[in-house]
Amino acid sequence: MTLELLYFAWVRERIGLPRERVETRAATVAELVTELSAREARYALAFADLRALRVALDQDLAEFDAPLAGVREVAFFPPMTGG
Amino acid sequence: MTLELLYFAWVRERIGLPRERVETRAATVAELVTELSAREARYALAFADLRALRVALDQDLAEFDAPLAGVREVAFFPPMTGG
Amino acid sequence: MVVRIDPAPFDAGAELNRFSARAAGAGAVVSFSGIVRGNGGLSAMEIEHYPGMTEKAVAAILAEAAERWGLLDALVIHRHGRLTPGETIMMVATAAAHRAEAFAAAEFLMDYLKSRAPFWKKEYGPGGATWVAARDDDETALSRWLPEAAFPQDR
Amino acid sequence: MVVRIDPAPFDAGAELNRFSARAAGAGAVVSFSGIVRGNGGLSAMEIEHYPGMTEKAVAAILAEAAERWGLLDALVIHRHGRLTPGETIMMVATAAAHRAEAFAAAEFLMDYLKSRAPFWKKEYGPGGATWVAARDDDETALSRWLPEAAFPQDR
Repeated sequence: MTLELLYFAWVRERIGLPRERVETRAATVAELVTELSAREARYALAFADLRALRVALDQDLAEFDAPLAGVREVAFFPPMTGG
Repeated sequence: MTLELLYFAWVRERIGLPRERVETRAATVAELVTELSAREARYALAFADLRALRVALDQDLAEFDAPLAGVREVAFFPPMTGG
Repeated sequence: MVVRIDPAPFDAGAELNRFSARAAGAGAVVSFSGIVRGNGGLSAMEIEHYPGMTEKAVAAILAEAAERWGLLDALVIHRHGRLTPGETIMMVATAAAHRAEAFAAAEFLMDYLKSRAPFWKKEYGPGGATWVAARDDDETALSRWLPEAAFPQDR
Repeated sequence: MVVRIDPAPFDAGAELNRFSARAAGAGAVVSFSGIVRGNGGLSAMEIEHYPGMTEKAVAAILAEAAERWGLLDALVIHRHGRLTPGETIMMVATAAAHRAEAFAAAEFLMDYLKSRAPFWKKEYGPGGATWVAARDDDETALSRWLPEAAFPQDR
Protein backbone atom coordinates (compact mmCIF):
# COMPACT_ATOMS: atom_id res chain seq x y z
CA MET A 1 0.00 0.00 0.00
CA THR A 2 1.18 3.56 -0.72
CA LEU A 3 1.00 6.09 2.10
CA GLU A 4 1.61 9.80 2.15
CA LEU A 5 3.57 10.58 5.34
CA LEU A 6 3.62 14.08 6.82
CA TYR A 7 5.87 15.36 9.59
CA PHE A 8 5.41 18.54 11.61
CA ALA A 9 7.37 20.65 14.10
CA TRP A 10 10.38 18.87 15.63
CA VAL A 11 9.39 15.56 14.04
CA ARG A 12 9.85 17.24 10.65
CA GLU A 13 13.16 18.74 11.77
CA ARG A 14 14.53 15.44 13.08
CA ILE A 15 13.52 13.44 10.03
CA GLY A 16 14.65 16.28 7.81
CA LEU A 17 11.70 16.48 5.47
CA PRO A 18 8.08 17.62 5.62
CA ARG A 19 6.55 14.74 3.66
CA GLU A 20 7.33 11.63 1.71
CA ARG A 21 5.56 8.77 -0.01
CA VAL A 22 6.24 5.25 1.27
CA GLU A 23 5.36 1.74 0.19
CA THR A 24 4.53 -0.42 3.20
CA ARG A 25 2.77 -3.58 4.29
CA ALA A 26 2.39 -2.35 7.88
CA ALA A 27 -1.06 -3.16 9.29
CA THR A 28 -1.05 -0.53 12.04
CA VAL A 29 0.57 2.81 12.84
CA ALA A 30 2.81 1.07 15.37
CA GLU A 31 4.07 -1.34 12.70
CA LEU A 32 4.74 1.57 10.35
CA VAL A 33 6.72 3.32 13.09
CA THR A 34 8.81 0.19 13.68
CA GLU A 35 9.46 -0.11 9.96
CA LEU A 36 10.51 3.54 9.62
CA SER A 37 12.68 3.41 12.76
CA ALA A 38 14.60 0.45 11.31
CA ARG A 39 15.34 2.42 8.15
CA GLU A 40 17.63 5.15 9.44
CA ALA A 41 18.84 6.70 12.71
CA ARG A 42 16.96 9.97 12.14
CA TYR A 43 13.65 8.07 12.08
CA ALA A 44 14.62 6.03 15.14
CA LEU A 45 15.43 9.33 16.89
CA ALA A 46 12.17 11.00 15.89
CA PHE A 47 10.11 8.00 17.00
CA ALA A 48 12.16 7.18 20.13
CA ASP A 49 9.41 8.20 22.58
CA LEU A 50 5.91 7.57 21.28
CA ARG A 51 4.33 9.21 24.34
CA ALA A 52 5.75 12.49 23.02
CA LEU A 53 4.11 11.94 19.61
CA ARG A 54 0.67 12.22 18.13
CA VAL A 55 -0.61 10.67 14.94
CA ALA A 56 -3.42 11.62 12.56
CA LEU A 57 -4.88 9.29 9.92
CA ASP A 58 -6.42 11.14 7.00
CA GLN A 59 -6.45 14.27 9.17
CA ASP A 60 -8.18 12.73 12.20
CA LEU A 61 -6.32 12.10 15.45
CA ALA A 62 -5.78 8.37 16.02
CA GLU A 63 -4.05 5.93 18.37
CA PHE A 64 -0.81 4.12 17.55
CA ASP A 65 -2.59 0.77 17.41
CA ALA A 66 -5.04 2.02 14.76
CA PRO A 67 -5.18 -0.05 11.53
CA LEU A 68 -3.88 1.50 8.32
CA ALA A 69 -6.29 -0.27 5.95
CA GLY A 70 -7.86 2.29 3.61
CA VAL A 71 -5.72 5.15 4.96
CA ARG A 72 -3.94 7.48 2.52
CA GLU A 73 -2.34 10.14 4.69
CA VAL A 74 -0.47 9.58 7.98
CA ALA A 75 0.85 12.57 9.93
CA PHE A 76 3.26 12.48 12.89
CA PHE A 77 3.73 15.44 15.18
CA PRO A 78 4.30 16.48 18.80
CA PRO A 79 1.41 17.47 21.09
CA MET A 80 -0.29 20.53 19.66
CA THR A 81 0.27 24.01 21.02
CA GLY A 82 -2.34 26.20 19.36
CA GLY A 83 -4.33 29.07 20.74
CA MET B 1 -30.39 64.22 62.36
CA THR B 2 -30.89 65.23 58.72
CA LEU B 3 -30.74 62.48 56.10
CA GLU B 4 -30.78 62.64 52.34
CA LEU B 5 -33.04 59.80 51.12
CA LEU B 6 -32.77 58.46 47.57
CA TYR B 7 -35.18 56.08 45.84
CA PHE B 8 -34.54 54.13 42.67
CA ALA B 9 -36.50 52.04 40.15
CA TRP B 10 -39.93 50.91 41.40
CA VAL B 11 -39.23 52.24 44.90
CA ARG B 12 -38.91 55.71 43.35
CA GLU B 13 -42.09 55.13 41.33
CA ARG B 14 -44.14 53.94 44.33
CA ILE B 15 -43.01 56.74 46.60
CA GLY B 16 -43.37 59.19 43.75
CA LEU B 17 -40.12 61.09 44.10
CA PRO B 18 -36.41 60.41 43.49
CA ARG B 19 -35.07 62.03 46.65
CA GLU B 20 -36.02 63.98 49.72
CA ARG B 21 -34.48 65.33 52.90
CA VAL B 22 -35.85 64.08 56.23
CA GLU B 23 -35.37 64.89 59.86
CA THR B 24 -35.32 61.73 61.95
CA ARG B 25 -34.24 60.30 65.28
CA ALA B 26 -34.22 56.74 63.95
CA ALA B 27 -31.18 54.80 65.17
CA THR B 28 -31.19 52.15 62.44
CA VAL B 29 -32.35 51.70 58.85
CA ALA B 30 -35.18 49.49 60.13
CA GLU B 31 -36.40 52.25 62.47
CA LEU B 32 -36.27 54.75 59.60
CA VAL B 33 -38.33 52.38 57.43
CA THR B 34 -40.94 52.02 60.20
CA GLU B 35 -41.10 55.80 60.60
CA LEU B 36 -41.51 56.40 56.85
CA SER B 37 -44.11 53.62 56.49
CA ALA B 38 -46.22 55.25 59.21
CA ARG B 39 -46.18 58.54 57.30
CA GLU B 40 -48.21 57.67 54.20
CA ALA B 41 -49.62 54.68 52.34
CA ARG B 42 -47.22 55.08 49.41
CA TYR B 43 -44.26 54.57 51.77
CA ALA B 44 -45.94 51.63 53.46
CA LEU B 45 -46.49 50.12 50.02
CA ALA B 46 -42.90 50.69 48.90
CA PHE B 47 -41.50 49.18 52.11
CA ALA B 48 -44.08 46.36 52.44
CA ASP B 49 -41.57 43.57 51.72
CA LEU B 50 -38.08 44.32 52.92
CA ARG B 51 -36.73 41.12 51.38
CA ALA B 52 -37.44 42.73 47.99
CA LEU B 53 -35.42 45.81 48.95
CA ARG B 54 -31.79 46.78 49.26
CA VAL B 55 -30.32 49.70 51.14
CA ALA B 56 -27.11 51.65 50.73
CA LEU B 57 -25.63 53.96 53.37
CA ASP B 58 -23.42 56.67 51.94
CA GLN B 59 -23.22 54.62 48.73
CA ASP B 60 -22.21 51.33 50.33
CA LEU B 61 -24.59 48.37 50.53
CA ALA B 62 -25.78 47.78 54.10
CA GLU B 63 -28.17 45.65 56.15
CA PHE B 64 -31.48 46.88 57.52
CA ASP B 65 -30.23 46.64 61.09
CA ALA B 66 -27.27 48.94 60.34
CA PRO B 67 -26.98 52.04 62.57
CA LEU B 68 -27.55 55.47 61.02
CA ALA B 69 -25.12 57.38 63.23
CA GLY B 70 -22.87 59.53 61.05
CA VAL B 71 -24.72 58.62 57.86
CA ARG B 72 -25.74 61.38 55.43
CA GLU B 73 -27.23 59.53 52.44
CA VAL B 74 -29.61 56.55 52.56
CA ALA B 75 -30.74 54.92 49.31
CA PHE B 76 -33.53 52.37 48.90
CA PHE B 77 -33.88 50.25 45.78
CA PRO B 78 -34.81 46.79 44.47
CA PRO B 79 -32.16 44.12 43.81
CA MET B 80 -29.83 45.39 41.10
CA THR B 81 -30.05 44.22 37.51
CA GLY B 82 -26.93 45.53 35.79
CA GLY B 83 -24.72 43.95 33.18
CA MET C 1 -8.27 50.44 34.88
CA VAL C 2 -11.06 52.24 33.09
CA VAL C 3 -14.63 52.73 34.36
CA ARG C 4 -17.02 54.61 32.15
CA ILE C 5 -20.69 55.06 33.08
CA ASP C 6 -22.21 57.03 30.25
CA PRO C 7 -25.49 57.11 28.31
CA ALA C 8 -23.68 57.50 24.98
CA PRO C 9 -23.27 54.60 22.55
CA PHE C 10 -19.70 53.29 22.26
CA ASP C 11 -17.75 51.27 19.71
CA ALA C 12 -16.93 47.94 21.39
CA GLY C 13 -14.41 46.95 18.69
CA ALA C 14 -12.51 50.22 18.94
CA GLU C 15 -12.53 49.94 22.74
CA LEU C 16 -11.19 46.37 22.52
CA ASN C 17 -8.36 47.45 20.21
CA ARG C 18 -7.40 50.40 22.41
CA PHE C 19 -7.52 48.18 25.48
CA SER C 20 -5.38 45.42 23.94
CA ALA C 21 -2.81 47.90 22.62
CA ARG C 22 -2.44 49.43 26.08
CA ALA C 23 -2.16 46.11 27.95
CA ALA C 24 1.59 45.64 27.49
CA GLY C 25 2.75 42.15 28.42
CA ALA C 26 -0.70 40.58 28.21
CA GLY C 27 -0.96 37.22 26.48
CA ALA C 28 -4.74 37.00 26.88
CA VAL C 29 -7.53 39.53 26.48
CA VAL C 30 -11.16 38.57 27.13
CA SER C 31 -14.10 40.82 26.35
CA PHE C 32 -17.79 40.55 27.08
CA SER C 33 -20.47 42.68 25.42
CA GLY C 34 -24.07 42.75 26.58
CA ILE C 35 -26.61 43.51 23.87
CA VAL C 36 -30.31 44.44 24.13
CA ARG C 37 -32.39 41.50 22.90
CA GLY C 38 -35.64 42.16 21.08
CA ASN C 39 -37.32 38.95 22.21
CA GLY C 40 -40.85 39.01 23.60
CA GLY C 41 -41.59 42.04 21.45
CA LEU C 42 -39.34 44.27 23.54
CA SER C 43 -39.18 47.70 21.92
CA ALA C 44 -36.83 49.49 24.31
CA MET C 45 -35.01 49.22 27.61
CA GLU C 46 -34.35 51.97 30.07
CA ILE C 47 -31.46 51.71 32.49
CA GLU C 48 -31.51 53.73 35.68
CA HIS C 49 -28.47 53.98 37.92
CA TYR C 50 -27.25 55.64 41.11
CA PRO C 51 -24.73 58.30 40.09
CA GLY C 52 -21.83 58.34 42.50
CA MET C 53 -22.44 54.91 43.96
CA THR C 54 -22.25 53.27 40.52
CA GLU C 55 -18.73 54.50 39.82
CA LYS C 56 -17.64 53.61 43.35
CA ALA C 57 -19.16 50.10 43.26
CA VAL C 58 -17.79 49.30 39.80
CA ALA C 59 -14.31 50.57 40.70
CA ALA C 60 -14.33 48.38 43.83
CA ILE C 61 -15.37 45.30 41.83
CA LEU C 62 -12.65 46.02 39.24
CA ALA C 63 -10.00 46.45 41.93
CA GLU C 64 -10.96 43.14 43.50
CA ALA C 65 -10.79 41.34 40.15
CA ALA C 66 -7.42 42.91 39.33
CA GLU C 67 -5.99 41.88 42.67
CA ARG C 68 -7.45 38.40 42.67
CA TRP C 69 -6.29 37.40 39.18
CA GLY C 70 -3.24 39.60 38.79
CA LEU C 71 -4.77 41.44 35.86
CA LEU C 72 -2.59 43.74 33.79
CA ASP C 73 -5.61 45.88 32.99
CA ALA C 74 -9.41 45.84 33.08
CA LEU C 75 -12.21 47.90 31.63
CA VAL C 76 -15.90 48.41 32.34
CA ILE C 77 -18.15 50.54 30.16
CA HIS C 78 -21.83 50.64 31.11
CA ARG C 79 -24.51 52.72 29.47
CA HIS C 80 -27.69 54.03 31.05
CA GLY C 81 -30.80 55.71 29.71
CA ARG C 82 -32.88 54.44 26.81
CA LEU C 83 -31.61 51.63 24.55
CA THR C 84 -33.24 49.72 21.71
CA PRO C 85 -32.77 46.10 20.58
CA GLY C 86 -29.38 45.43 19.04
CA GLU C 87 -27.67 48.22 20.97
CA THR C 88 -24.67 47.36 23.14
CA ILE C 89 -25.52 47.97 26.81
CA MET C 90 -22.11 47.43 28.32
CA MET C 91 -18.78 45.73 27.97
CA VAL C 92 -16.00 44.45 30.18
CA ALA C 93 -12.48 43.56 29.12
CA THR C 94 -9.68 41.90 31.06
CA ALA C 95 -6.00 41.49 30.22
CA ALA C 96 -3.76 38.91 31.88
CA ALA C 97 -0.63 36.92 31.15
CA HIS C 98 -2.66 33.73 30.60
CA ARG C 99 -6.17 32.84 29.52
CA ALA C 100 -7.52 31.20 32.69
CA GLU C 101 -7.11 34.42 34.69
CA ALA C 102 -8.53 36.64 31.93
CA PHE C 103 -11.62 34.43 31.59
CA ALA C 104 -12.23 34.01 35.34
CA ALA C 105 -11.88 37.74 35.99
CA ALA C 106 -14.26 38.66 33.16
CA GLU C 107 -16.89 36.23 34.48
CA PHE C 108 -16.41 37.53 38.00
CA LEU C 109 -16.87 41.12 36.78
CA MET C 110 -20.06 40.19 34.96
CA ASP C 111 -21.50 38.30 37.92
CA TYR C 112 -20.81 41.22 40.24
CA LEU C 113 -22.01 43.90 37.84
CA LYS C 114 -25.28 41.96 37.45
CA SER C 115 -26.15 41.96 41.13
CA ARG C 116 -23.88 44.40 42.97
CA ALA C 117 -23.65 47.49 40.79
CA PRO C 118 -26.62 49.86 41.19
CA PHE C 119 -28.29 49.57 37.81
CA TRP C 120 -31.95 48.78 37.21
CA LYS C 121 -33.48 47.79 33.89
CA LYS C 122 -36.99 48.59 32.78
CA GLU C 123 -38.31 46.88 29.69
CA TYR C 124 -40.88 48.35 27.31
CA GLY C 125 -42.90 45.76 25.42
CA PRO C 126 -46.37 44.99 24.09
CA GLY C 127 -47.63 44.55 27.69
CA GLY C 128 -46.32 47.91 28.84
CA ALA C 129 -43.30 48.70 31.00
CA THR C 130 -41.89 46.32 33.61
CA TRP C 131 -38.88 46.43 35.89
CA VAL C 132 -36.61 43.46 35.25
CA ALA C 133 -36.58 41.20 38.30
CA ALA C 134 -33.27 39.99 39.69
CA ARG C 135 -32.81 36.30 38.98
CA ASP C 136 -32.00 33.70 41.62
CA ASP C 137 -29.44 32.42 39.09
CA ASP C 138 -27.55 35.64 39.42
CA GLU C 139 -27.21 35.22 43.17
CA THR C 140 -26.14 31.61 42.65
CA ALA C 141 -23.52 32.79 40.15
CA LEU C 142 -22.04 35.07 42.82
CA SER C 143 -21.64 32.29 45.34
CA ARG C 144 -19.01 30.58 43.22
CA TRP C 145 -16.63 33.47 43.87
CA LEU C 146 -16.78 33.24 47.64
CA PRO C 147 -13.38 32.57 49.17
CA GLU C 148 -14.62 29.26 50.55
CA ALA C 149 -15.92 28.02 47.20
CA ALA C 150 -13.88 25.96 44.77
CA PHE C 151 -12.49 28.46 42.29
CA PRO C 152 -12.95 27.80 38.60
CA GLN C 153 -9.39 29.02 38.04
CA ASP C 154 -8.14 26.13 40.18
CA ARG C 155 -9.60 23.53 37.89
CA MET D 1 -19.73 30.08 11.89
CA VAL D 2 -16.47 31.47 10.62
CA VAL D 3 -13.09 29.69 10.59
CA ARG D 4 -10.13 31.58 9.18
CA ILE D 5 -6.63 30.11 9.22
CA ASP D 6 -4.42 32.73 7.63
CA PRO D 7 -0.91 34.15 8.12
CA ALA D 8 -2.15 37.74 7.64
CA PRO D 9 -2.64 40.12 10.58
CA PHE D 10 -6.27 40.91 11.38
CA ASP D 11 -8.14 43.66 13.23
CA ALA D 12 -9.69 42.02 16.32
CA GLY D 13 -11.91 45.02 17.07
CA ALA D 14 -13.31 45.16 13.55
CA GLU D 15 -13.89 41.39 13.64
CA LEU D 16 -15.71 41.71 16.97
CA ASN D 17 -17.97 44.45 15.62
CA ARG D 18 -18.77 42.52 12.45
CA PHE D 19 -19.44 39.40 14.51
CA SER D 20 -21.74 41.17 17.00
CA ALA D 21 -23.67 42.92 14.24
CA ARG D 22 -24.30 39.60 12.50
CA ALA D 23 -25.36 37.70 15.65
CA ALA D 24 -29.02 38.69 15.59
CA GLY D 25 -30.81 37.84 18.83
CA ALA D 26 -27.65 37.50 20.90
CA GLY D 27 -27.64 39.07 24.34
CA ALA D 28 -24.05 38.09 25.08
CA VAL D 29 -20.87 38.15 23.01
CA VAL D 30 -17.57 36.93 24.44
CA SER D 31 -14.23 37.33 22.68
CA PHE D 32 -10.77 36.06 23.45
CA SER D 33 -7.60 37.35 21.81
CA GLY D 34 -4.23 35.66 22.21
CA ILE D 35 -1.23 37.97 21.96
CA VAL D 36 2.49 37.17 21.56
CA ARG D 37 4.27 37.99 24.83
CA GLY D 38 7.83 39.31 24.73
CA ASN D 39 8.81 37.86 28.10
CA GLY D 40 12.06 35.93 28.47
CA GLY D 41 13.56 38.02 25.69
CA LEU D 42 11.40 36.38 23.05
CA SER D 43 11.99 38.10 19.73
CA ALA D 44 9.61 36.16 17.49
CA MET D 45 7.30 33.18 17.32
CA GLU D 46 6.73 30.93 14.37
CA ILE D 47 3.51 28.97 14.09
CA GLU D 48 3.39 25.88 11.94
CA HIS D 49 0.13 24.13 11.13
CA TYR D 50 -1.27 21.21 9.15
CA PRO D 51 -3.19 22.68 6.21
CA GLY D 52 -6.38 20.74 5.63
CA MET D 53 -6.51 19.10 9.04
CA THR D 54 -6.44 22.48 10.81
CA GLU D 55 -9.60 23.74 9.12
CA LYS D 56 -11.31 20.40 9.67
CA ALA D 57 -10.35 20.14 13.36
CA VAL D 58 -11.30 23.75 14.13
CA ALA D 59 -14.65 23.42 12.33
CA ALA D 60 -15.41 20.25 14.34
CA ILE D 61 -14.56 21.98 17.63
CA LEU D 62 -16.74 24.96 16.66
CA ALA D 63 -19.64 22.73 15.72
CA GLU D 64 -19.43 20.93 19.06
CA ALA D 65 -19.39 24.21 20.99
CA ALA D 66 -22.33 25.58 18.99
CA GLU D 67 -24.36 22.46 19.63
CA ARG D 68 -23.48 22.14 23.29
CA TRP D 69 -24.24 25.73 24.29
CA GLY D 70 -26.84 26.63 21.69
CA LEU D 71 -24.64 29.35 20.23
CA LEU D 72 -26.13 31.79 17.76
CA ASP D 73 -22.73 32.18 16.11
CA ALA D 74 -19.05 31.53 16.70
CA LEU D 75 -15.79 32.62 15.14
CA VAL D 76 -12.21 31.36 15.13
CA ILE D 77 -9.37 33.24 13.45
CA HIS D 78 -5.87 31.77 13.85
CA ARG D 79 -2.70 33.02 12.26
CA HIS D 80 0.37 31.03 11.33
CA GLY D 81 3.86 31.94 10.17
CA ARG D 82 6.14 34.46 11.89
CA LEU D 83 4.78 36.80 14.60
CA THR D 84 6.52 39.29 16.88
CA PRO D 85 5.66 40.37 20.47
CA GLY D 86 2.46 42.38 20.71
CA GLU D 87 0.94 40.80 17.60
CA THR D 88 -2.44 39.10 17.92
CA ILE D 89 -2.05 35.37 17.26
CA MET D 90 -5.69 34.37 17.21
CA MET D 91 -9.17 35.18 18.42
CA VAL D 92 -12.38 33.38 19.19
CA ALA D 93 -15.82 34.93 19.60
CA THR D 94 -19.08 33.36 20.74
CA ALA D 95 -22.62 34.74 20.65
CA ALA D 96 -25.44 33.36 22.80
CA ALA D 97 -28.69 34.50 24.36
CA HIS D 98 -27.11 34.64 27.83
CA ARG D 99 -23.65 35.17 29.28
CA ALA D 100 -23.04 31.77 30.93
CA GLU D 101 -23.25 29.97 27.58
CA ALA D 102 -21.12 32.52 25.72
CA PHE D 103 -18.38 32.33 28.38
CA ALA D 104 -18.39 28.53 28.68
CA ALA D 105 -18.28 28.05 24.91
CA ALA D 106 -15.38 30.51 24.50
CA GLU D 107 -13.38 28.75 27.20
CA PHE D 108 -14.16 25.38 25.67
CA LEU D 109 -13.01 26.62 22.25
CA MET D 110 -9.75 27.90 23.70
CA ASP D 111 -9.06 24.71 25.64
CA TYR D 112 -9.62 22.62 22.53
CA LEU D 113 -7.69 24.89 20.19
CA LYS D 114 -4.73 24.73 22.58
CA SER D 115 -4.41 20.95 22.52
CA ARG D 116 -6.53 19.55 19.70
CA ALA D 117 -5.98 21.82 16.70
CA PRO D 118 -2.78 21.05 14.76
CA PHE D 119 -0.69 24.14 15.46
CA TRP D 120 2.86 24.15 16.80
CA LYS D 121 4.69 27.16 18.18
CA LYS D 122 8.41 27.77 17.95
CA GLU D 123 9.89 30.57 19.99
CA TYR D 124 12.96 32.56 19.04
CA GLY D 125 14.82 34.05 21.99
CA PRO D 126 18.29 34.80 23.32
CA GLY D 127 18.95 31.07 23.75
CA GLY D 128 18.00 30.21 20.17
CA ALA D 129 14.85 28.56 18.83
CA THR D 130 12.75 26.12 20.85
CA TRP D 131 9.48 24.34 20.20
CA VAL D 132 6.90 25.22 22.84
CA ALA D 133 6.08 22.13 24.92
CA ALA D 134 2.46 21.23 25.56
CA ARG D 135 1.57 21.91 29.19
CA ASP D 136 0.00 19.35 31.51
CA ASP D 137 -2.33 22.18 32.54
CA ASP D 138 -3.75 22.25 29.05
CA GLU D 139 -4.68 18.58 29.23
CA THR D 140 -6.21 19.14 32.67
CA ALA D 141 -8.22 22.04 31.26
CA LEU D 142 -9.72 19.70 28.67
CA SER D 143 -10.89 17.18 31.23
CA ARG D 144 -13.40 19.63 32.67
CA TRP D 145 -15.40 19.43 29.43
CA LEU D 146 -15.84 15.66 29.52
CA PRO D 147 -19.49 14.62 29.62
CA GLU D 148 -19.01 13.05 33.06
CA ALA D 149 -17.42 16.12 34.60
CA ALA D 150 -19.33 18.82 36.43
CA PHE D 151 -19.92 21.53 33.86
CA PRO D 152 -19.03 25.09 34.76
CA GLN D 153 -22.25 26.19 33.06
CA ASP D 154 -24.22 24.19 35.62
CA ARG D 155 -22.85 26.13 38.51
